[in-house]
Amino acid sequence: MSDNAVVGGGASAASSDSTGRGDAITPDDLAVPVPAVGDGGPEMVQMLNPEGQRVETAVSAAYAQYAAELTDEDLRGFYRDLTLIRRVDTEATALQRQGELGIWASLLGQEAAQVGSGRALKPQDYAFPTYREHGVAWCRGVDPLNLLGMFRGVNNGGWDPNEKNFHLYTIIIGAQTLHATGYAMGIQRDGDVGTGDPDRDAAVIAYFGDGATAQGDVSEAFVFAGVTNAPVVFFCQNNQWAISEPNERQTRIPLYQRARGFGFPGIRVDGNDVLAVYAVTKHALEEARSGQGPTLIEAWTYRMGAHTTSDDPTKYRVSADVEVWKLRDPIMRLKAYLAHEGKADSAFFAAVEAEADELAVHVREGTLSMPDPTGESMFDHVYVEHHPLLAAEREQFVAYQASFDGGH
Amino acid sequence: MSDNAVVGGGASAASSDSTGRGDAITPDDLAVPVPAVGDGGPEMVQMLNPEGQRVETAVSAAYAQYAAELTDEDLRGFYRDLTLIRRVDTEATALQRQGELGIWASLLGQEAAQVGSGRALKPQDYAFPTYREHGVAWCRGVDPLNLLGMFRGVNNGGWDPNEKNFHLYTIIIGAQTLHATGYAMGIQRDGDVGTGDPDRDAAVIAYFGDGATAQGDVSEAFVFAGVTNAPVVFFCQNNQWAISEPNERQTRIPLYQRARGFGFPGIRVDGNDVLAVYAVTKHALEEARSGQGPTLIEAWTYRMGAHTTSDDPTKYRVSADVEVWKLRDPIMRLKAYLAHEGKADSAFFAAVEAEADELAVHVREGTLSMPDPTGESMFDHVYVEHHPLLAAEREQFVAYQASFDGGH
Amino acid sequence: MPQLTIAKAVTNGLRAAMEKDPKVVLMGEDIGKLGGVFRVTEGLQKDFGEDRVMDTPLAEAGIVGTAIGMALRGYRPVVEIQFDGFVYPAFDHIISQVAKMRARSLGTIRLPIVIRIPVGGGIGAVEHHSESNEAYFAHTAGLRVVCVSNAEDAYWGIQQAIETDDPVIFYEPKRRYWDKGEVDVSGASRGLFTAAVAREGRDCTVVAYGPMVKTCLQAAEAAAEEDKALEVIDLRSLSPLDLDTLAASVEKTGRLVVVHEASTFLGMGAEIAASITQRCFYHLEAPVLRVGGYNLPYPPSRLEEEFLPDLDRVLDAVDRSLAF
Amino acid sequence: MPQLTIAKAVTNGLRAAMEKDPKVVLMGEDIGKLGGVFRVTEGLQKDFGEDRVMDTPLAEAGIVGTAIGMALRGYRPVVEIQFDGFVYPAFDHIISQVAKMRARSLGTIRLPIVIRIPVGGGIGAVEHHSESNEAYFAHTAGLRVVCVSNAEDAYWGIQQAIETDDPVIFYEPKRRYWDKGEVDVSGASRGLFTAAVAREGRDCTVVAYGPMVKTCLQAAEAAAEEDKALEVIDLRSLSPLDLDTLAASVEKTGRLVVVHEASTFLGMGAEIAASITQRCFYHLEAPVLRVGGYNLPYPPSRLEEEFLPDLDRVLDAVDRSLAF
Ligand SMILES: Cc1ncc(C[n+]2csc(CCOP(=O)(O)OP(=O)(O)O)c2C)c(N)n1
Ligand SMILES: Cc1ncc(C[n+]2csc(CCOP(=O)(O)OP(=O)(O)O)c2C)c(N)n1
Ligand SMILES: [Mg+2]
Ligand SMILES: [Mg+2]
Repeated sequence: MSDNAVVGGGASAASSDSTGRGDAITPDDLAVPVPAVGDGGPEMVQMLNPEGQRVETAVSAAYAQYAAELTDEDLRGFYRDLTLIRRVDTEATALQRQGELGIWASLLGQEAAQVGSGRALKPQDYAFPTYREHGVAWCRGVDPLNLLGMFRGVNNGGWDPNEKNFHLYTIIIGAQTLHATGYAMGIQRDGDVGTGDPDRDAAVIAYFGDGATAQGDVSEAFVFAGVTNAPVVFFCQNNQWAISEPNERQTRIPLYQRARGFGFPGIRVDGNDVLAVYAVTKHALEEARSGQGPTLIEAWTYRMGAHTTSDDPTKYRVSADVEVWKLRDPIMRLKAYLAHEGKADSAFFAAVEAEADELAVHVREGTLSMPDPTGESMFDHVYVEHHPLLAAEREQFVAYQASFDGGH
Repeated sequence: MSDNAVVGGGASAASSDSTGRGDAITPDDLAVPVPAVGDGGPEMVQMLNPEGQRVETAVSAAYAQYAAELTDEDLRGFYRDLTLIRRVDTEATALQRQGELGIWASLLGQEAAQVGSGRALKPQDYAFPTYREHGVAWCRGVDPLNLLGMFRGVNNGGWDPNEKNFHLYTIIIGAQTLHATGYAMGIQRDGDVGTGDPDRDAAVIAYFGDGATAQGDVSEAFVFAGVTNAPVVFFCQNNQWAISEPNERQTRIPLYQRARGFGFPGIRVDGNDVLAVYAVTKHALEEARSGQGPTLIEAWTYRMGAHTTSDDPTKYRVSADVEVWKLRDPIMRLKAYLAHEGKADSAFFAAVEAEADELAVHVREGTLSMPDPTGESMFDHVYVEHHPLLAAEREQFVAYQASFDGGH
Repeated sequence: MPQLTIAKAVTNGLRAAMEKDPKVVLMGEDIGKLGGVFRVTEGLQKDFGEDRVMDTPLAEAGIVGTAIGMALRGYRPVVEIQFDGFVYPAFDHIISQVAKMRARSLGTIRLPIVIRIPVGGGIGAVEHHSESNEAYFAHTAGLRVVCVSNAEDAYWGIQQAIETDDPVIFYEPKRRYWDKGEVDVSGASRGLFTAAVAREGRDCTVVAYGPMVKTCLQAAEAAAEEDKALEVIDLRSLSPLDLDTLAASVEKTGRLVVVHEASTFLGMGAEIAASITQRCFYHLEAPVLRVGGYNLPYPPSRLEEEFLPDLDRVLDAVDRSLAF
Repeated sequence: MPQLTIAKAVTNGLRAAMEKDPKVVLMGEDIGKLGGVFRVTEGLQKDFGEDRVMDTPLAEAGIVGTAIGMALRGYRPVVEIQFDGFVYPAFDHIISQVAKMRARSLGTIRLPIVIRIPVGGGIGAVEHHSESNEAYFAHTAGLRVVCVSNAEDAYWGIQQAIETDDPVIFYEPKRRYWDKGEVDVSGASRGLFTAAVAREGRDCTVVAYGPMVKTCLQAAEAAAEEDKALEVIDLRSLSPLDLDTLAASVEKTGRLVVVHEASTFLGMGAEIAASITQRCFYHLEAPVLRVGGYNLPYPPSRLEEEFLPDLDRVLDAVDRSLAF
């Protein structure tokens, strides 16, 4: 089980709101007429609307059973996950601004897509993330400090993937979809599909972005998964942007429909609705584990912040769009739902806030006190077996370093 | 206009049949029970059935107008093309067996797919072939000797692609689909799409096989063409095999459906029916030229021979399948149609046979008398501009060769 | 003469090339409104339109593959690869198509494609953003590979690369993008395919390219204080190599140190050492020494200063050479 | 001892590895019923099933990419690339993932993947079927690159490559596939990552690997008739290089000629020349000379004999070396 596991909470209504978004909106931005920002359309599975009301739509009925299984404690757990990972994100962004991280890729706005899918995973499932899946990492029990370490530059991925069944971040766009598919083919060979044993049958989830769908690797992953019927769920967070390029530069039809061309189902889900994401992903994972093969899920969401801290989105998108999406915030809607339905009280919300504050301290202090690796360590993990050139270089390196220490 | 242009012919019934297929069928082969070899299904556009009767199906109606435009002379021209290119193929296979070619990739069985599509092209259109498009090359007016030269190893592609708007053969599976798409993007930039001027509007056709559909390049070509609405027709000859691998190793649904995932139409056509192929391709090209964007055509056909002369298909497929497909031969059915409808007479068929014999002589003699390139020539076309290393190597090479001539 | 950053010099060079020849088109990820992640194409889409400055789908094979098609149609595509580590999905098209197409066609095809790649480390980036992969392309016959080190060469070099009818891999030293230098915009394109003597000296030749030229010039400055006169050569062209300029220098100094960020094993230094040793066998007082990255994947950024050659490591090699 | 062709020796080695370890799986195009285009996997699917000998979709990135995933799950995938020229679509996965994964994970991940590539020319094939691309991989830290030249090394080498926890690019000299040699199948895996002295001699060292070893042995035979004793070294491992064996030989002979099919510019010969010159500077009577392919795309097959190094060109280089 994950270290960051869901913990329960208390009773009644909502307290202060801390969505902690990035750029402030100026009156000037608001003068721009609000464009029609795609709302996902009727094909989109939704269970909680932006106002936090439980809704049933034609396409969502098929997945309702999975949402129905959720206890109030589960729902509070989601809220906690969403809030905590957003706080991690806020803190990381701040740390980057203060020069403590080289760069940070914010998940702001995508928390529900990540937590909903991450919580649908079983321990024996395996996740293959991009560089933005901090919320999934959280659900898998990876200490956020590990993520920050990578963005700080102390390593290129500091956790043991097999400990949490959470692969290292993959920066090469799309590559991980093939790794995930191969891993799923390994699961098949291990006989861990369709046995009916709920603790044995396993699936893989591969995360990627809307931009990634253009990469040949992703299509090849669809081909391999389709042909082998591999137990893999392709989870595309369509946050509407690939850095500065909108969806229209990557596809001319909705992305979930891509799966039709490869012979497996594609589902669009409201990526800002943690319930719907959970239900749809749970369904797709069940299908995979039971031997029904792959599914593509397109989580319809929005990158609320910059692509990374190095990016400047004012160059290519209007703030009015961002405003539209603020109204669809994943945390606000769950909070409204929990409060309105009496599933959580202010003490609970306050407790989560307090926990978030603690977590922020953990993240900040952990980052500031993170030791730099030694120079020598870069020679350590290149090969498993002896490599004469590397051994010689290591020796030279050590001697050369020593020549300075010796006051050369 | 192409050098190998359609020429007309005379009147009545069919004479001798010379389909010139490869391997003989032994009684032993026939003992194998005939399997159900997919016939393309109701979604397949067909106009001439295997018996050579004109048929109208639900899906073919949309393209009937293009077939209707064809004169008897056109149809006889098709017959001539099919027969002549098959003869070239037979001759090339023989030349390979005699050691005159290093290898040969036979188009046996795929003549209608190539001639039907090749004849649908206008002079200003551009074709991007694989290594098997001898029939398309023929339609574009490329002397078959150029093709044989490449398989003989005197060059890697001996024709000027811009002379016939027929690109060099591409051996790297799938790569040409991107080149074709880029070329089509160039046509767009030249303003040669949707002007309504029939001599100006141009399109591109990209050929590839069923196996190629697995390559990331092909999917990326679909993405680029979809996003840019490029005037390109993707023409997949599904000959059921990628060397030894059947369709099921590349896809789990019919290949024409792949296009659905990328947002443009996909059509399956009987690839052994030259009429239907012509009509469907003509339609798709018109769409492209007029600015309606890409289409995928899957021509349902069969590789009657080995993958290449180096291949041994007895290792992986049963001859009974081949027998089934022999009954669907593209030439026999057109011949039956022409004869039965009185569109061609025995004099015509005899004339074509005679022409085929002449062509065979041309191919054979041309191959035997083909000069080897000089060693020096390999330095000639690497760079356009001066390159000191290559210049020095060329000099050394010449001097070194001379040292032998001087009796070293 | 105007002072320009290297980045801006490339921008201006691109603009000049686009103004001169309407067939020049730019393709890449985020090069339009954003102006590229390094802002090198800033303002160009606005001025030349989306047809000539195209935001492509996120697929490098697709970008280079369609650029080939555009070139076949008569365009001169200039492709931007966002970072060095992202060129590999396009490797097949570069190696099997771009490099070989002309030979394949017996000279009937020209593929005047330029592939711009911001190269090298030292910017504190995450993985894949600091690669030095020039040796792969330099080993590939049919390509020209260049790497500029200063603003003037950037301005003229990009224009010369675009004018060349051969395909060119055009490396831009990303950590020097913001370094300023004088650019003489008069005259015509010059010198990209030859080496330049960046500083004269008689004691030891030091050769570098791109980001390491500055490091070597600083090393020469430091060495001068100890009365050692280093001759610094800026290669500019990695393929072909301007061996004449190099050999002339080595015949004078008798010593050669090659410096680059890429791993030494089969890096440019290997070729330079092999060919200069063959050519100047009797002039060399010491073996050609190589200073480069270690033979390991580019390390996490907190270690990059220890991985990358710096002034001290260059001087150390010079001392070792002089001690022979 | 049985006489086996190199092809059959690989087959038998694969079979032995698969029998020993159930985690060994083969992946590639046409490797099942057909047994691969060179028949190297002939009979293995029949005996080990489709799960362990998998006919993959026609997509090299997909093959290597999914092999990575299988390795992460604990398998030991052996990938067949059908011909050398078809590895490039997988280049990204090899360079950015296979080579770097272990370093990225600080050693928690092992990727024991073997990528088998039939390599080189001389078989009269069409384009892309005769490439020698070992330098790309040898320049890539994190990979091991080997190339066998005879049946015994093929038999043991493939097993050793599979047993190694590091990723290995395993080159098979395609034009020597049908050459027979004795194979001692007793004992254990041996020697793949070190060089072997294939023939002793004192006048000049000639080093080669894969298909060129035979050519060099023939050259040595011919030279012996003129009383020149060539020492022939079979590298076997291209990365890492066994410089100790090479240096010992050069210290004895004072001369070195490197022979390979790949273009010389930045080919293996460049690295060998550079590192041996540095190590044996005072022992070398002549510069290290390189005999290799010319720096152009592999020519059409009717010219390949003129492109490829042969006995005469090797002897010519030896003579030039001796004349220094
Ligand atoms: C192969 C490759 N090309 C380019 C990049 C540079 N890059 C990093 S993120 C990104 C955009 C990705 O967009 P998307 O897939 O939608 O994911 P998002 O960042 O929106 O989560 C690009 C182009 C890369 N990392 N890898
Ligand atoms: C990138 C690449 N990988 C592998 C090959 C080897 N190869 C040549 S043809 C072929 C099968 C192609 O099948 P398909 O696309 O169906 O075309 P067909 O030969 O049936 O016409 C293969 C695997 C190649 N040429 N290029
Ligand atoms: Mg995105
Ligand atoms: Mg096929």
